[in-house]
Amino acid sequence: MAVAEKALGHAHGHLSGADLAKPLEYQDPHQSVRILGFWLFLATDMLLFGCLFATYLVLHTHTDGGPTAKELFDIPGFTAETFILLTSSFTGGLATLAMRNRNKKQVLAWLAVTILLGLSFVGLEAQEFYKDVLEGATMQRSAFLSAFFTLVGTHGSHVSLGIVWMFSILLQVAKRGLTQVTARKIFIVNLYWHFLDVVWVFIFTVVYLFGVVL
Amino acid sequence: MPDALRQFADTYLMWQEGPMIWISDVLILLTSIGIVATLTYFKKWKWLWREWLTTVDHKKIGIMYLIAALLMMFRGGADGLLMRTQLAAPGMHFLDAEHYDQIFTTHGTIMILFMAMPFIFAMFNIVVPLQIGARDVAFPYLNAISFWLFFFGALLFNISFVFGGSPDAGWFSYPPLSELQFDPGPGENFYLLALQISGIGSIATGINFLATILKMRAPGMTLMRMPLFTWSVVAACIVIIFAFPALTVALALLMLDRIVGTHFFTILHGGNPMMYINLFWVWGHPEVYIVVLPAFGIFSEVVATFSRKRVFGYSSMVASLILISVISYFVWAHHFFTMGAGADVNTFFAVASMAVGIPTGVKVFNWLFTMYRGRIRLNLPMLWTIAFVPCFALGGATGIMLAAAPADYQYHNSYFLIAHFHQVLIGGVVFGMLAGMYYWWPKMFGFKLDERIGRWAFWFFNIGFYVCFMPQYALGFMGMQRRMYTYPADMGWGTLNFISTVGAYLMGIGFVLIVAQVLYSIKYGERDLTGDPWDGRTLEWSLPSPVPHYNFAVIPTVTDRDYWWKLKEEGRTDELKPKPEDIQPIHMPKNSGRPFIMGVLFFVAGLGFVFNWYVLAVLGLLGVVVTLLARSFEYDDEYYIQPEEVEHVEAALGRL
Amino acid sequence: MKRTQLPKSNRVLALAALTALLVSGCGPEYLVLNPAGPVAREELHLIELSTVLVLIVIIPVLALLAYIVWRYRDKPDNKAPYTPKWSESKALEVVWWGIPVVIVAVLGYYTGKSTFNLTEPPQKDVQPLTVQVTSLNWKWLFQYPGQNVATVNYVEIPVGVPIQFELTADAPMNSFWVPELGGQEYTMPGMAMRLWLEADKPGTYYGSGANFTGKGFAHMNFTVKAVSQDEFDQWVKQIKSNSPALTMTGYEQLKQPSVVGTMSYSSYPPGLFHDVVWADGGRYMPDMMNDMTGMQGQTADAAKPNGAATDTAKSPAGDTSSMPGMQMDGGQSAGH
Amino acid sequence: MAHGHVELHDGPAPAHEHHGPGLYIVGYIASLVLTAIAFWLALGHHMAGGPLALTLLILGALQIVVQLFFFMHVTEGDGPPFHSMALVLGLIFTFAIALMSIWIMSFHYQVQ
Repeated sequence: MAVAEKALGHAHGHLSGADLAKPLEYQDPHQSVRILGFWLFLATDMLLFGCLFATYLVLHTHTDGGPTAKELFDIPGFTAETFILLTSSFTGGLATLAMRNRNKKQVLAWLAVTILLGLSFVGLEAQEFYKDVLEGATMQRSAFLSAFFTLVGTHGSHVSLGIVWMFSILLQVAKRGLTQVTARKIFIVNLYWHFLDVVWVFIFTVVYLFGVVL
Repeated sequence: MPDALRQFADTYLMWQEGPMIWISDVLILLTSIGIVATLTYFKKWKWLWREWLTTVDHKKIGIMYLIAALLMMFRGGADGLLMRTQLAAPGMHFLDAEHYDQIFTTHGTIMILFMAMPFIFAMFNIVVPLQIGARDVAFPYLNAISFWLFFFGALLFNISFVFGGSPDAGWFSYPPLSELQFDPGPGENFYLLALQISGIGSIATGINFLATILKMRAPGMTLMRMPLFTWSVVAACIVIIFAFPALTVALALLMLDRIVGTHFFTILHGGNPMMYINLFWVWGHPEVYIVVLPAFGIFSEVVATFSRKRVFGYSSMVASLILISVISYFVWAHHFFTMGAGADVNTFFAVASMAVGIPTGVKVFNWLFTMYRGRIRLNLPMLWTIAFVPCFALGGATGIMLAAAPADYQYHNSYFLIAHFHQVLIGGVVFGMLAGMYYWWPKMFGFKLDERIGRWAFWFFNIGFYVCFMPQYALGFMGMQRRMYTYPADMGWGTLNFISTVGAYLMGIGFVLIVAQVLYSIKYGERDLTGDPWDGRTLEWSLPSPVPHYNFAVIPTVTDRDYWWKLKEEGRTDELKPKPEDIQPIHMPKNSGRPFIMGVLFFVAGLGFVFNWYVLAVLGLLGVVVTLLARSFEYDDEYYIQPEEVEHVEAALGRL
Repeated sequence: MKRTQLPKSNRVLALAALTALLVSGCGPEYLVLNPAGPVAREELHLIELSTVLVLIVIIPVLALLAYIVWRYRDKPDNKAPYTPKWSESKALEVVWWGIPVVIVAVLGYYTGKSTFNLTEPPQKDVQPLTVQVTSLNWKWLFQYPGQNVATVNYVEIPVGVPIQFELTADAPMNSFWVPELGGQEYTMPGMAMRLWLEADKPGTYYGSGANFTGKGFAHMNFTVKAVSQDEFDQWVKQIKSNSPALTMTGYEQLKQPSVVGTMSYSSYPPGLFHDVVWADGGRYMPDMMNDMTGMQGQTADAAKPNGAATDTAKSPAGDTSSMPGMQMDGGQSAGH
Repeated sequence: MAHGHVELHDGPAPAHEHHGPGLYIVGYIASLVLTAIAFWLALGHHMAGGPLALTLLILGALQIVVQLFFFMHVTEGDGPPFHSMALVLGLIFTFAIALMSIWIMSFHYQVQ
């Protein structure tokens, strides 16, 4: 449901004008209502992941004689993924900071770094999945694997979508500079990115660490 | 070639199913040709595209939702009548088991997802911005996307009837029955994809209206000055936002099972069907409140207006709305008390379910005391509201009875349950939406619906309701379980079933009369020139009927609850008429064809997944991504209505 | 209508009588209202209690509604008071927040009590009988582990003996419901659910599958015949002597979707019920399987292939819910 | 003009302050440290199963706090903090659904 933030166009001429004391993305009330809308979307997305987590927790022992979490998970792999994503959340934050400091060059640079980190995260994850599949651990093998691939894959596809989206915003900033509109977009895409980082924290905790240890 | 054609007809058009399908195919073809021909003959294509398909105006989107809801009520009602006909006597051969199974599945799905949901969204759209003094919703473009996702989801669901086959595993589609192993046809895929697509639209609507109400109220309209309908929308949106993701997940996982071959809910390889049931009702129970809360809001508006009195216990009303929306999350397991969860689980969910009855009961008393010492006018909206009270009270009472878990072991899956939820959903939602439709009809179209035909419809529908559903409580006690397409003669169920069928037909007549009433009133209905035909209390009645495109020429500053009523009382209504010097350029969103196109693309992708035509599915999804990106790069999407134009419109309405 | 002219007290009486009629059962065809056993009776008590409690609210609401609409209708000559601004009354609101809270508390208390009660056998001092129920498309298979006989679409039970039904499905989930004996419980693949029922008078009771399972669903009825202990023993003996055995092949055939009449079997493959549950997901429910078989540590290992865990299964003597034949190889032998 | 707000100036605000990356660096270090602790506890077998799971979940919750306050600027906003309310409610429901699903699906059926 990545359409929420795309919703432009509104009709509320009565909202009061710019408030320059606020951060750039909040100055125009037409933009700040979108930020609220996006927070609401994040709440729904959180519930979505909550349901996937619940499913995973219910099914994680249902291995049907196939590979178990212990056998499957590769500690260096998910450790690397974790630190890459944490770092990308930080660089995304720096892009927001640069936006607030009206530094277009830095915004572009940090967005680019974040995108690259995101790409390497997705690359590592794809590699991990590919390796699993080669070992016969496919989605179709057992309920545990269905739930594992769906939960982690949903996060991965969120990240992939985020990369495409962030890239489109990078182009827009490059073309139009820092305006109240692009500032709002930078802020929102980073909210999304930080949110995905939080989801990953729970994935590495509940799926990987629990899986390897418990 | 004829061979290929025949195979196509057999596989997708279900040609072997017999005359019922043939007739339907032909009728649908003729209707489609008729619509196309009419539009072409009157040269209305451009009008249709410009005024409706590309609109982002909340009022027009609301009207489209309303039309869709009424059409779906017709389809769902026809399904209901077919079922009741089959059950009129033991051992009937009107429908066979397969058809009956499909029909009760589509009846339930359509009534909940494609009738009740668009009906409440119609009311959201038509009323909320006007009530809070806004010019549109927070995200008009997203609003159009929501509508078209709903529309094409509904279309996808409905074409399954003549193309590929209808779903037949019940409206909640429990696995493993709905898994490939037991249900290989495309029907279940239709169900999953259609609900998924329209569900995305529903989440977006929830976000949209919550943001609208939180952020776009007119100056001075504090939260505790909001009309109760708006409050009920807040409560409903909270539930939508937090409940729909569970449906998304349940449907997605079942879809993965059916299309990709995973094992979430299969019998073998570690799947657990009970998890689907759990997830489905995490959404399913709050869904009931999603559709009934707005009805509560409508009743609150109608009761106050037609009793000419302030609503009683406003703060209690608000508190109970919010309480209901929160408690409704913690009751879902009462749909499967008999699934073997521990006694602790059952007790918790039983008590929580009963607890929802408390704020609901409070609302009933507050409505009664709003009428108390008022002056009650029995116009159509009020008639439906008054009819709602006993109906819903009984439905709520049987709901409390069902919540007692051990007793539920006897009611579950029986006709007692059927009678109960029809009573709350028809008595609550349908009565509420009809009351709302009659109430705001003049605001939408500028004329009232005819009272005389409306009363006939009211009595047919109401009496029909009791005749239809009261016997079903008794049938439940007789041990008749739901979803049997036929029943033996020796159980003594025949008489009551026959009575119930008669009632269903009476309700059918009621519906036909409503349609007749609309058609009659378009020509002869009383025109509303004042904009305030019912002597209303809230802001929307300060506007002319129908409302101009931009809603408010000048945004009012609200100082009171029931602000419009207060102004009328103090003779200050002129304050809300625009003065030329106050009129500023009005900032409005441009129309866009992209939401419609996005709906089409989702439809294409859905169809691709239904029949495992993956090229089509991927193309559809790519199209969706491209339209989203195109949207992201769009900056020039708004325009200004200049003051001269506003003055011109207002002058023509006699308001300057 | 003459009826509405009755004095008020008479109307109340009439209403009470009507309620009593509804609650106490109108005729024998009202199965739920004519319980034939302690479980159904306890559930009926709860139904009666909840009916009375909700009536405490419903009756005043209906009466108030009628009175208010009549009294305050908008007529030019209506002299009833009109207070358009009166909209608050703390006292009144406390009343209608308070009363439902009390009602819910009372009903909630009894609901909880019954819920916990019904997880225990209706009588503790009588040795219970176990019947294992498997819902198939579209028929019911009953196995008597104590007697080693099986039936299809009918079940005989002794009167006055608590029956522990163990429920599962080897097909889409259904629901096992005998209204006169007690409420239903789902039969679900991969689970062995328990339901206590007891008949305290002889008779033939209607039983049905209450949860939709597809085309043949409407024909999934069965009968429960409650007879005296002697007659029951007689019946078992008779089946043992003149019915065929259910073999594994026979079970596979029975599993195929079809609607059939009643059948009896003199024996069935040992461990059939357990193996069906185990294979359909029961291995992931260690608690449930442990209870059922008394096995420890076997079922916890979810990775075991089908049936392997039954190799070393122990069946403690005297545990009526255990299945004779568990010691044998996992259901591969085809009866006698 | 990008958005049609003639009255608004999108360029650098006249008197905006320059913010340093201090908070972000603190947040980043905090998230790294929390993660490192989680990995160390889990992979080093320093705790038993139950307490370990609980500790890891608490560390996860702290990570939410870090992201929200250091990166997502949850305290800022326009008008009343509706987004925080939505977030809190959402968190409650998320955990309620996940935990109660597990509770229900554990099927501790108590028939004797």
